[in-house]
Amino acid sequence: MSTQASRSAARTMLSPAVILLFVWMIVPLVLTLWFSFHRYNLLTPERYGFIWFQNYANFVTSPDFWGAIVNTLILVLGVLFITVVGGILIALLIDRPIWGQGPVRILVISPFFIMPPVAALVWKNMFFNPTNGLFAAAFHAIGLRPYDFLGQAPLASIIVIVAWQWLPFATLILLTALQSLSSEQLEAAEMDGAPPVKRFWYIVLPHLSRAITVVVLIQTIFLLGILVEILVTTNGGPGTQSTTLTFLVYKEALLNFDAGKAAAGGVVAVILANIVAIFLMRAIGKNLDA
Amino acid sequence: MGQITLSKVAKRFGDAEVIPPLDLIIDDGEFVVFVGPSGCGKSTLLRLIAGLEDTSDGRILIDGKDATALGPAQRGLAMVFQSYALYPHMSVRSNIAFPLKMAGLDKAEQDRRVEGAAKVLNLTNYLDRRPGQLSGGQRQRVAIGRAIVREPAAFLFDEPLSNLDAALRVGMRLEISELHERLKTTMIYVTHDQVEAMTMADKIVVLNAGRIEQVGSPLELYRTPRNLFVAGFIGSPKMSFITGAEAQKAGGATVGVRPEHLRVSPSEGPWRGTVGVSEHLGSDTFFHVHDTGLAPVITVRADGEVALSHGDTVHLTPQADKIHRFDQNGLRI
Amino acid sequence: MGQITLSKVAKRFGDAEVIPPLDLIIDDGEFVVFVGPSGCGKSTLLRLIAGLEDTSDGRILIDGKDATALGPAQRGLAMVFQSYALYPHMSVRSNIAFPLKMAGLDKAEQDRRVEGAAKVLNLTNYLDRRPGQLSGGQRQRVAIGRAIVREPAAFLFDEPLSNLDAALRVGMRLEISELHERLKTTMIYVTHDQVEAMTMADKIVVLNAGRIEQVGSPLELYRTPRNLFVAGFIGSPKMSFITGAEAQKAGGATVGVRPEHLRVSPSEGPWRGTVGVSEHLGSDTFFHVHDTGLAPVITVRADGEVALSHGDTVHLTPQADKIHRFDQNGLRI
Amino acid sequence: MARAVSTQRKAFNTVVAWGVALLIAFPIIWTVLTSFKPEPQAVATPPIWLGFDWTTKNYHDVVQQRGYFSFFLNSVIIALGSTALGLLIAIPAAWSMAFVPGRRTRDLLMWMLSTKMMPAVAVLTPLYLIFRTLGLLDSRLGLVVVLMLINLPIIVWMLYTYFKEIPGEILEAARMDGASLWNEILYVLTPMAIPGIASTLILNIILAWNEAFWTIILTVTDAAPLTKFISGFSSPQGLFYAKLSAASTMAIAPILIMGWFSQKQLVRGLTFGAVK
Amino acid sequence: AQDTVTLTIATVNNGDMVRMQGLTDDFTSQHPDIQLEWVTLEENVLRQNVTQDIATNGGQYDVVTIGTYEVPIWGKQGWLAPLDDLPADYDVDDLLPSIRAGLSVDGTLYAAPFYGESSFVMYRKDLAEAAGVTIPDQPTWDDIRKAAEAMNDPDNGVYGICLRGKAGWGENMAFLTTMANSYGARWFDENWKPQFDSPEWKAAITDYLDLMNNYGPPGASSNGFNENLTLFQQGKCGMWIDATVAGSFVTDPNNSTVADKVGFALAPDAGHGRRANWLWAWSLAIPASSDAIPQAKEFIAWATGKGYTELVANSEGWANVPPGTRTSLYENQDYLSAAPFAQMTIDSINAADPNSPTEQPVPYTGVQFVAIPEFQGLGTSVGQEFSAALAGEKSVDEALAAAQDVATQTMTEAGYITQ
Ligand SMILES: Nc1ncnc2c1ncn2[C@@H]1O[C@H](COP(=O)(O)OP(=O)(O)OP(=O)(O)O)[C@@H](O)[C@H]1O
Ligand SMILES: Nc1ncnc2c1ncn2[C@@H]1O[C@H](COP(=O)(O)OP(=O)(O)OP(=O)(O)O)[C@@H](O)[C@H]1O
Ligand SMILES: [Mg+2]
Ligand SMILES: [Mg+2]
Repeated sequence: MSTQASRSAARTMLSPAVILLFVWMIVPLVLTLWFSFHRYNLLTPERYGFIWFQNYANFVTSPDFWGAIVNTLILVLGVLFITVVGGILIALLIDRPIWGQGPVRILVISPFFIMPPVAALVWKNMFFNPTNGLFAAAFHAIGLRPYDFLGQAPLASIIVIVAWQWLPFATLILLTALQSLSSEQLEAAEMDGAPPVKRFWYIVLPHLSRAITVVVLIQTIFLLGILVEILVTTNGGPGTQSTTLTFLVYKEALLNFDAGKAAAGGVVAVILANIVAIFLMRAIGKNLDA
Repeated sequence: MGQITLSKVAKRFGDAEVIPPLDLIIDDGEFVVFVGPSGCGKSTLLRLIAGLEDTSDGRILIDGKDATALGPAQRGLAMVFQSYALYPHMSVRSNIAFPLKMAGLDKAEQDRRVEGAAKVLNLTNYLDRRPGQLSGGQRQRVAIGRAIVREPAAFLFDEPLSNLDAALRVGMRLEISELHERLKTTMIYVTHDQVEAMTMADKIVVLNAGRIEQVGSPLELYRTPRNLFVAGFIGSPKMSFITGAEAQKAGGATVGVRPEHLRVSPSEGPWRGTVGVSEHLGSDTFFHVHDTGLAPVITVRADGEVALSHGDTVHLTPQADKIHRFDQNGLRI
Repeated sequence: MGQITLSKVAKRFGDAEVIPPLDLIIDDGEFVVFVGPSGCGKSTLLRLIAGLEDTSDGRILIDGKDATALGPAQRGLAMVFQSYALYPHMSVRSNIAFPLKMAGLDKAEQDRRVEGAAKVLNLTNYLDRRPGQLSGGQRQRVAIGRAIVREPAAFLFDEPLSNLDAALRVGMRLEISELHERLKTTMIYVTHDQVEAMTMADKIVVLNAGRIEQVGSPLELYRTPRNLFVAGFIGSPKMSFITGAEAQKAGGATVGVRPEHLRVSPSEGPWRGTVGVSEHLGSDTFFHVHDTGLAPVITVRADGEVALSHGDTVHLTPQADKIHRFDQNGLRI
Repeated sequence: MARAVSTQRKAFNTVVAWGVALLIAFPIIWTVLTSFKPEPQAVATPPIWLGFDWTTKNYHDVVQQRGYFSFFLNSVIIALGSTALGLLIAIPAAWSMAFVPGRRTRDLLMWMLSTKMMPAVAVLTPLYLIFRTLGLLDSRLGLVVVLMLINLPIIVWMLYTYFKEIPGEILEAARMDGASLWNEILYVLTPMAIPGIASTLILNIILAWNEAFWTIILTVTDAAPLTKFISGFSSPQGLFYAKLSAASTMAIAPILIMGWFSQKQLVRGLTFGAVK
Repeated sequence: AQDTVTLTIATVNNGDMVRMQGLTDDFTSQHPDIQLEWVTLEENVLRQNVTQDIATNGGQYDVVTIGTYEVPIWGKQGWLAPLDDLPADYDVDDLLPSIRAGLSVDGTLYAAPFYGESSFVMYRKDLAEAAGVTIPDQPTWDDIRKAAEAMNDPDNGVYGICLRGKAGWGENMAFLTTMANSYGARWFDENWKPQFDSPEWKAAITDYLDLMNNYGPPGASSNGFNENLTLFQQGKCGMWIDATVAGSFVTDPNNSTVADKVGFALAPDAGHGRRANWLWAWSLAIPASSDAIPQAKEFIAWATGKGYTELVANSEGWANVPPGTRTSLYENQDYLSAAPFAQMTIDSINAADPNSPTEQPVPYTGVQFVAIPEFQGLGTSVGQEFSAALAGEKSVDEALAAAQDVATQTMTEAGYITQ
């Protein structure tokens, strides 16, 4: 379908999206770069001035920086792990013939519709809260001392909340992928003498690899930006145990109102995000083309 | 060994009886083709034998032992699927070796058998490719390879050629026949294409709506079809059926004549009509004759050199000894 | 009217020259079939004519007027796609009426033409169905209906039957031929199936790797193939090729004999071999003869009644006047 | 050709699946239950499952304190507006990428996606300044544009993968039939892609409805959606579980109900090319 | 008649502010040309939104609710409209002097206090009695410790003491700074050198952790004002040291299960001349960028005037009037008798001195905060360290050392410390 006419039509039709996204990307980016070289604290505008890489140096050498990177990675990988593994298991489960497939599916995807602040508030207050939360009640019921989830295992708790929100997404994508697996392939493996576990390992899992990459790619993009959940539940603490890179930037931007340092942090975050992205896109590119 | 006996085997999906109780014996080493129109239950029957579906009734014996309750892997059969069902993420080598790996054979033995099968099937140069990088015919061969290495008691094929193009189909058909000649293993082959059935089978089982219409060798079916269904199904182009007075005269409610048993002449013969489309194959020519008053269209095979054009009037003479007569119930007289 | 002239038409995709410059004239009312192996550029050529691809070089004239720069809609051609390309969300009626709607015809005229086409194609009862509710053959007819209503200068068909099963394919092939008889409109038909080409075409264009190997009527190609490629491509089963001393004797570097031009006998004849697979079609039997020392396999057509089995020794006699001789370059002598 | 499964197996699977499903949805169910409890019972230990004094007082209180309708209306307008605008821009773009692919198509797609990787907080101040200059602060239009841009890459990708599954031959047929580009998209592509477009639409509404950074930062009152509504409830003084639950329920109910009703459509197109 | 003007008012989502929204008919009936639009947000979100807007001159708000921390900083920046020409019947001189001082820059008032607060001890009289301890009106930290130990009964869901643990300059650091003040510690010396390496800080934090680890509720590291309030209202705390406004909540029978069992005492001391109480006022101010300054002033005069106090008293009862802003309120017998905590509140407020929060000299103003722009971030970072110590992730020494580091880095970057 490539005549001159259709190609130029395509260019015309593509351009609004490309131009808009380009502007959306480049204008804030340039401004951010500009600010990142300036001392620019909203609260002390009189001290505005050009300071070369000072903001970057301050941001990167801050004692929380490396911890934040590690926390970011743990958060992203933790959520990915739970959602992918959980998603596969749930997809396998609801792919089978059961009564009430519709309602079950509705229940399973429900968390996807919940706005992040609500999810975080509900989990924090009604589940994790060590005195009034349901988990505390459950611990009580079996005679244990309540566990202070957000205090003792802040990052893990946040991972649980975020994973809960993203589990439906992973499940749905994996489920559609699972349903696209030809039953003949499974039957062939059965004829070939593969028992269920081996069929899963040798046939189903490889078939899902593409869907898994898609889940990983999309979720990573969203997960790198997780902020509200941290803000509502732990505020990055205790200490800096649940401080991620995004949260660190947030602290500069909305606690210190240091627009310059926040910009520098943002640029650092973008660079790191893009390293992750290139990594991912290499992988997914391979998988998407196949 | 690979003698398979079906005794009163039936299959129901919910309330729908797809296969009414049916008996069939497949001898060791035979090439049996199940043929019939789409939806008649061929695949279902094959899958019952494979163990991929549970029988609703009856018993399946393999080499005399009751296999009705065995799982697909325990029956010692191998199956080649219509879609090939290759594992797309494995190399050809791993695909073929997969059943051996599952059986726990050691690596050296696996390699030996894979190499052997690859040689037989001309796949040696493709062992390291993925199925996605192969042509249709090559994929088909890989699927067969995967079946061969298991050295099964019988091979089951479910329309293995229907995804290939015409030329390849002919080639692969030959290859499978040759394979059968070489291995002498029982093969059960499902197709809806009567040409495939005729050319490949030792024994054809014609199915219609789950019932067996006739079992026999290709030539038996060709020469003495038991009823109208088989008569119409076997032979290409189709037999033409004549009803009415002319049929009564010949001694049946319906009379069938195959295109190759009609002589065409511009001037003489009992039946008269006009030529419609003519198909020149070089070797032969098929004329479609209309307006005979006997049947909507009568197909005639003539020599490749006969030249008649659209609208010409022709006369047809059936070979008297090659006429098939059927009674009101469609049964052969 | 529908005379189409290609003059020095070429197509490159990037650096790959898929169609080297090529000349071709298609006369008004002709049924032209492009045939050739997969990937040889048949579809590309058809799409160049349709205007769905730009030519890299050369000019396309339709009824003498230069159409090279016209868009697909302006050329007055109609196309039937391999996948039918029906609009799944529209009823059959809307599908057929779509080109008329695009042309801005009034509702009454649209209905009149749709009804007409539906009558011709036996679709009247299905006009309110969606394509998804139709069988393969019916869908194919809708696609043709959509083409007919436009009253185009020529029809373009791209492998329109390859998604149908064997029996239907034969039926639809006849319908298209009958349609051509009735409409007498130019038709260009792409297929890789030489049987279709032979049975339908007034004129066959054999393509190979983008080049035209030969143009001619089916019987011309059957009787006097210009080179080895055409000889091997036309005719089913394939011609057998013999090289070496025996070929020299017959007067060529390679000699080809069609299966139907060999006589088989258990005892006498110049060529000797053993029977491999034999295919019984009832009407005919094809033997694959091995070990002749002349060619890997020689295919022979015999009467349906001849009975020879695997391993039998046979003698073959070619009909001397039906032998095809080719020189070292593969050209007909 | 799915194999028939024995009834016992099916029963077992059903029980397990329902168990898991209820577990996953439990936080939502619990929130809704809690919203009907009187405050003291909301924090009672051990928790009261159903035998509490059902009341709608919390809803009355919440609405009285904060209002609801204008937040709801803004959420609707912003979600629908950004989705409509996004589709309007994304459909042609996805058409181009799917049917007239170039060598760089995939790179382009990945680039689009990468624009989502900039942490929002980092561009907060620049964007705030831009919005101030353009007078878009606290305006629905501003939010519609921002959310549209945020989600555009996802929309384009979803539509692209969906369009790619539509055989190009059908569009070519339309072209042969004399359809202009506009007619081709209007009469053929769009109706055929309805499932994909519906799915994209739903996903985008969900994402826009739930976006909780820009909607809070860039609005004050006129354009404030439900995310802003909920951010006033995160910790009022005293016992607040029941009121928080009521407010939460009110914030999520519309989208949850929409999601349930359009579940099939959402699921149908939500593949991002994960299935080949 | 002139066009109607719409005032956009940003408020915190606490009870008094919400109540005010319910009473605005009174204002709008007096001012038919002014419409009010409310933005009610959680404290942190409010602060972020408002600061972002004011600092970038966004002009979204006409009246903002800010605290004693922001007013001096923003007033100095010129971001706030001075409240110098308030009507005579407003009676500026009636404002409590320490509060007024905290809201003025160089003698000019930049915000009007809506309510003021200090902090004090709330305790369960019934539990104390049952445990056989008494809490004096002017307790020492030692008294508190003993009482906590006596009342602690975790098996029955009662914890000896609830204190803030959630990280944040306005959360745990508000409390910890006052506690440190009472131990004689300070944030910075006169040269802005951080003082977390001092023995006073160590003593304060050690005692804090000791109290919380032994007698505090589980998960205290995420408890802030609201969490503790909930706990106390449910009867799960023996004592709670927090804002004086909480007095009216814990004694409100509608929400509190222990309303009639609460006793009050001044914040504790450790013999260093300062009690551990803070000074805070949620106040209404007008951003300089507002385009409706005169109308905003009218609103502020209404909302923080004497009339409003009476309005609330008439409609909701005296116990619910906003406390801590006016001398006259504490001379009103109706109020004093309706609010058992009133005297303790005014005493606490009067005991706080923003200019001299601790016994050693300091270069800053602010009792529980340091009134410099960098404090929000710094206070939160330090708060996180102590929160981590409370959660058991760090030892006292580690937390203090980390606090010292981050404070030194911040102050150096900001140019307070010059090498
Ligand atoms: N799992 C099933 N549940 C219900 N009905 C089924 C099932 N599988 C097959 N059938 C029905 O059984 C009948 C036979 O199906 P089967 O697939 O065996 O036909 P077939 O002869 O293989 O046809 P084809 O040539 O099209 O492959 C059909 O009517 C089909 O609809
Ligand atoms: N858009 C394209 N870009 C690059 N190469 C192409 C393109 N379309 C076709 N080709 C190449 O051009 C050659 C001819 O393709 P074409 O589709 O015309 O073959 P065909 O004869 O129709 O084959 P088939 O019988 O399989 O349909 C092939 O080698 C193909 O790979
Ligand atoms: Mg079948
Ligand atoms: Mg083609």
